[in-house]
Amino acid sequence: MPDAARMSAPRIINAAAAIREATASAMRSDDRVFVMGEGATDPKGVFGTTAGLLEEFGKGRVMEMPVAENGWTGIAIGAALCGQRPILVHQRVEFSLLAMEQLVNNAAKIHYVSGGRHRAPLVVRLVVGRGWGQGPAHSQSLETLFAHIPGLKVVMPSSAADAKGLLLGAIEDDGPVIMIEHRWVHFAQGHVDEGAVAMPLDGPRRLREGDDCTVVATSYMTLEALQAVDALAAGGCNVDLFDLRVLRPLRLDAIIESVRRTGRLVTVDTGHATYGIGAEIVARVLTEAFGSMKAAPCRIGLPEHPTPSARSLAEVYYPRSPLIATRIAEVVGLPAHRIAELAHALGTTRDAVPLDIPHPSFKGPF
Amino acid sequence: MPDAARMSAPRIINAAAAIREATASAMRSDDRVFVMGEGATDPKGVFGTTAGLLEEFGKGRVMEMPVAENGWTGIAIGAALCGQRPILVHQRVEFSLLAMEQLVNNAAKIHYVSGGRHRAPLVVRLVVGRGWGQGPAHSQSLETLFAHIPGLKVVMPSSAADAKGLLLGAIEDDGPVIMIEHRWVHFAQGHVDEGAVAMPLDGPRRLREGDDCTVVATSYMTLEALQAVDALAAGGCNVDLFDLRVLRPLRLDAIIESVRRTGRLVTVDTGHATYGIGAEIVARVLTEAFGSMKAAPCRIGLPEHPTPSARSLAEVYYPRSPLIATRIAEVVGLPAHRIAELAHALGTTRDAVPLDIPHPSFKGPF
Amino acid sequence: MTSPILTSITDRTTRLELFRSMLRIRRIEEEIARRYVEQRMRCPVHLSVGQEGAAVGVCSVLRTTDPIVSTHRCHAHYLAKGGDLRAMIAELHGKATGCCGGRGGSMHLFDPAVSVLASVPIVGSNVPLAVGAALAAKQRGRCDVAVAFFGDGAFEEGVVHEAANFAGCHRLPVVFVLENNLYSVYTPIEERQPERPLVAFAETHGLFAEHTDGNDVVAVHEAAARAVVRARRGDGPSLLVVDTYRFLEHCGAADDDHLGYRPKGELARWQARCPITRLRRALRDAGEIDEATLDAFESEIAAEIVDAFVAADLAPQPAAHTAMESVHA
Amino acid sequence: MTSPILTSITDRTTRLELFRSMLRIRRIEEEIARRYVEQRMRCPVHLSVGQEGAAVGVCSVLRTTDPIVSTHRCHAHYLAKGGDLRAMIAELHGKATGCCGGRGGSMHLFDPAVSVLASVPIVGSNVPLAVGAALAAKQRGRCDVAVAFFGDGAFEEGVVHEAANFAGCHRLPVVFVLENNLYSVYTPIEERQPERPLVAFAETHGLFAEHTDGNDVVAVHEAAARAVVRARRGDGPSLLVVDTYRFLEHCGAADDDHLGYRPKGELARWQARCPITRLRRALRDAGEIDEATLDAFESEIAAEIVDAFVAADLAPQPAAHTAMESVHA
Ligand SMILES: Cc1ncc(C[n+]2csc(CCOP(=O)(O)OP(=O)(O)O)c2C)c(N)n1
Ligand SMILES: Cc1ncc(C[n+]2csc(CCOP(=O)(O)OP(=O)(O)O)c2C)c(N)n1
Ligand SMILES: [Mg+2]
Ligand SMILES: [Mg+2]
Repeated sequence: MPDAARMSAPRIINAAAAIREATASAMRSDDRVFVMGEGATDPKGVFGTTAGLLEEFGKGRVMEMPVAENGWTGIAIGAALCGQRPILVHQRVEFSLLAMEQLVNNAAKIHYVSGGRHRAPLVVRLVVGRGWGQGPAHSQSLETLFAHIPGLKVVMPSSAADAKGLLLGAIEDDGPVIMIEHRWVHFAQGHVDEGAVAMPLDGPRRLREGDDCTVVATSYMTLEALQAVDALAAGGCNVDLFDLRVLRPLRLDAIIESVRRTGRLVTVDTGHATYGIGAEIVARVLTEAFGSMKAAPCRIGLPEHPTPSARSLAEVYYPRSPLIATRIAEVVGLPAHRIAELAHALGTTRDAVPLDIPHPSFKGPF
Repeated sequence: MPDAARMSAPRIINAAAAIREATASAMRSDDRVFVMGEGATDPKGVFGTTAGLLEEFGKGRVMEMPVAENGWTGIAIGAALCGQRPILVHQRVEFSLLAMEQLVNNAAKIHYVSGGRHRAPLVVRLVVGRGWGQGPAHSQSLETLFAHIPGLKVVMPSSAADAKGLLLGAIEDDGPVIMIEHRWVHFAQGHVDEGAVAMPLDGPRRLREGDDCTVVATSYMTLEALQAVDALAAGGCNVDLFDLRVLRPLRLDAIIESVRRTGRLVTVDTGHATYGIGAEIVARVLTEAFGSMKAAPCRIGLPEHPTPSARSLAEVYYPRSPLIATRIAEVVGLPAHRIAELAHALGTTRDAVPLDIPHPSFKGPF
Repeated sequence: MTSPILTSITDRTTRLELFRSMLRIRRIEEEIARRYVEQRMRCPVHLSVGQEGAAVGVCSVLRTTDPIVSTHRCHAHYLAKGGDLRAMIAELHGKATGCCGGRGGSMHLFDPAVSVLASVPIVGSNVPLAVGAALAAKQRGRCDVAVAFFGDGAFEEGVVHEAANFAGCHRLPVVFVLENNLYSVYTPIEERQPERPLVAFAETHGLFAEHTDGNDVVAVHEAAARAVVRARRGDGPSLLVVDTYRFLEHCGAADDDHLGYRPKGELARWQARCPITRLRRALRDAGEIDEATLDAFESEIAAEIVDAFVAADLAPQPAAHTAMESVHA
Repeated sequence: MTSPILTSITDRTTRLELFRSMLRIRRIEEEIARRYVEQRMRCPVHLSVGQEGAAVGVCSVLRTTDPIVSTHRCHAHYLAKGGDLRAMIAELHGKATGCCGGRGGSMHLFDPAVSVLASVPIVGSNVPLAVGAALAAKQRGRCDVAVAFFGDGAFEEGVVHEAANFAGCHRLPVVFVLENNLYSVYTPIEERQPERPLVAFAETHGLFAEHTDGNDVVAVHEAAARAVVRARRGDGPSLLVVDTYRFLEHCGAADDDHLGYRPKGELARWQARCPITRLRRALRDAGEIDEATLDAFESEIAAEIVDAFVAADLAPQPAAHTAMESVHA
């Protein structure tokens, strides 16, 4: 780890603050970096992630956008082609659906089609909404739509440190990077170095070690998976837990090596299961580690219907740690009564907090 | 098969004509059905698929559209909510990227969010371009983007009969159906009943029977796979070949049952491999038929880069029957020399025709 | 901006009805605001307090069969068009008796019975739906007029231009109602758009144009009447620009003047032009309404509100197992 | 539509340069058309034959450093801006020496050396790129003026309105050049848009407006000069509506009058107004050009064309193994 980082005092901040910090330091060190977004300069500052930037850098570099996502995405791409390094932020993934054409046809391909002569260095931050009954059009986790497109890079942080490091890595990258931020990850507290250390966009991180099963999680589901995995560990079942972090380019070497050892695979992501992130992980890992598999893999994702607003429906919509623990235990082959105990114990703590907000004190913005 | 169909004389037509025929018959039997598209009424009639409709049904039901895909998709949805049954056609998949927001948020979800009271019966026809150096923005096969969305149905015909039957099924469906037509499938000749018999949108069809390996293909790649499979059969290797046909809702029972028998799986689709259609097939089939697998599965799709225009680059971009035969043979475990012979024999015939047009006589439109 | 609030065109009965309808919407949203802090309505709400004149003025000239589409800020439109109050309050509570069975929350209100076709939380996304409804009406030979409500932020979305171009080209029976409340969330219009008259949009897309004071419900009513008559007559679509102002926070139920995004005094100036107070005063001055009638209005409305909230409280939540239903029609 | 083709503002040298540049583009595209049937240029081509006045008139007032973005119909813009001919012809042949190394084909022409920033085959998709280039110029303190070329079809895309609104709001140095050739593929503009002046778009988005006869290159040159001066001065963006006409088929190199989508005689009428013939006649009449000069132009251009095609023929195809390169920067 570079000195800047090692020397800096340990601090606990949340991912939203870490994103703000990464943005500010990148803007200080490179005056080509600027922020575009609806609400980028407003009193809420995109969930605090752009708070204070206007005061420090001014309207010229923290730009309020009209409600015209496709247009200002194309404008960002044009500016990037001319050497600028825009950071775009959308308060919901859904709003970026309007900008798909610009992102998929122009941003993702212009470097390739120009034989490597054009560069489109831009970062597109997308926030996945969850909870408070915000319903079907403010809660989609559509990372598959971006991860499927060659030419884009796609990252999903699950911790404050990764939120800062991956964003800095994305800003340094000379091509388009989509960073998908789960709204509930914004509240994830963690140690974050004061120094500005860009992380390479190069794959998953192992969070727990174990030989009984390999679990691959993304974004907020990594936090649910951690609860599950730690509960299992307490029960003597040890899991190799990976946070995928980088969806494209997809580096699965460490995960494949792990599955060769554990012979078992469970994926847990924030999107719909069918044609989702877990499908690619399972398909590739089972192809590469075919001979080592001891049990059928298991994918955990959202059911195949839109997000309902009503709490009574949302409760069964989002998988939580007790379910994750149960599935892992099933794949590992623990006896049914052990599984039931585990899930129950976990459930009493997990479901004690309200299920439609990240934590009891939460009062929005959503 | 209903009488209307059985009684009708056997005829050989291509898929483009079959689509035209399905559209015309649906418009005759239901005056709520109408066509919207850029070029729907022009001299080329969307590759012939809307030719003559204007003359028969008039401007009120065959509507020329402005170049405003998101707008007229929303207009179609509004009309559908009011009881009309629009058929939308885009001459390239890429143009529909502009309409993603309307399709993903409104069309796909309004039935669900209204508790089943709203209906959005519309068909969106998307054409996948290929060949003649049309390059990166006119050749994408982005079915994954639609197949991942609950609330949409997605079909991909590979034959003239399916093009007609699935389109009729899509038009009869009370919800949004995306029909993705590979431009080269438009040229697929086949027997098509004169009767208007809607096919249920209910899953794959077995095209060849065999116990050595299960192959699942989509759209145009089904035709390449057929060549490969028949060549293998001549060589004594018998393949269970399925045309997937319906990507969502995804019914894999027959394929899973087949893999339980063959223990082997190869997928061949028209899109990029990573996070592609094959990933879901492999993930789900290997989960369900885990115990029966005899060999690692294999996915064949496009490489992870945009479509280059130059012929010398496009040649290596698109997988063809010799490669498919090779991969299947490898999965089955044929000896290397047998595989080489097979691939060579197939190559000489397959690569005798130009590689950037569907057949030698082809002169566009592209 | 100071059109005579009482005109000869509109008769007293209409004026009283306009007043009652605005008052009713105001009281309903005040009750939502009062109870929102209890956190039993667990979904985002976007209140129209201050903007009732636009919704009521426009809907007052529509037939039950005329379809309207609304936005994230849909309460007033839904109610002004005659949407069922119980179904709305139940929906805000995520109950099975809600207009969406609890699946949509406050941003998806609709009521087929009175042709509230849909409310759409994605900005601008609802506008083409209204044009589609107008197209369907024309294709089916119905004489419906469709109305699209949208804000000054939606005005920036390309899809709104695409929809207007299509309506203008095909002369469809649709009225585009632009409620300019000067803000998109916290961002004032001058930071998002060039300085020019909003009605210029109409010429670009071949629409007729009307520009009125949205806090003068009678003026809105009359401008809307002209637009709707033109549309029903087959003369084509209109743009109706309505100047108004949001009193409460963008999302949620609280005051937000302390955030400082509104210029000092702006809120107070607009509150002084409250569409309800203005009409009440005018009606009083003209002797067209007495305290008894006012009290009657208030108590009827109050009763209706209590009933709706009680019903919502008593209503069941949608059963978990139903979450999978109605994905495909 | 009949502005005096020779004016006092433009001097003879400029007029000859305008003429030579149009003639050169015409001859190059004629050669492409002649050879296209040989099927060695295996990519779709969209020729500008008949529309050279717009490209040449506008680019004649730009600096090498002023970025332009073009469309699927980009040959004329690329050449008028000074794009490398050899790199273009090689690209059409899918050769490694093409401006995209053969990866793009005829719809992706660009040339950083002369600030042809990009050509984009998705209609309207190029327009915001120009606005972004103008934004970058402003942010970097450069005095570049960006130009977006687009057609009457692109004019219907919402993204063009979104881009114009942004440019108008931030007073960016960009010129929107709308080449109205009356068709989107085979569909005439009146089937796609309401009847109204196209320049109305300018007022909606706070742009200055110019409307000129695109087949009078001098008129285009002078209108563009006014727009570019305003932009460079910091006065803000302009819309330049240029009326012109496409002589050949939409995609491909053949005549297509037999298809019958053009009203009888329309093509002939516009051919009679060919921008090149008109200027040649005017120059002759004014005694500003003699046969010797004309022949010199023709032979220089002919030589250049032969050279480019020979070079393209001799150039290598991109090696198959390079297909995977440069996916990520
Ligand atoms: C496409 C899209 N972009 C952004 C948002 C976030 N958003 C929700 S409401 C709103 C403000 C829209 O302003 P306006 O159209 O004027 O309506 P108002 O809230 O003033 O009634 C925004 C930007 C959204 N819902 N959809
Ligand atoms: C978004 C999109 N929709 C449709 C097309 C198909 N298309 C290619 S060129 C063209 C015509 C565009 O007309 P115009 O903008 O007037 O340009 P012109 O061809 O007349 O130069 C169309 C519709 C496309 N390339 N992109
Ligand atoms: Mg507003
Ligand atoms: Mg045109």
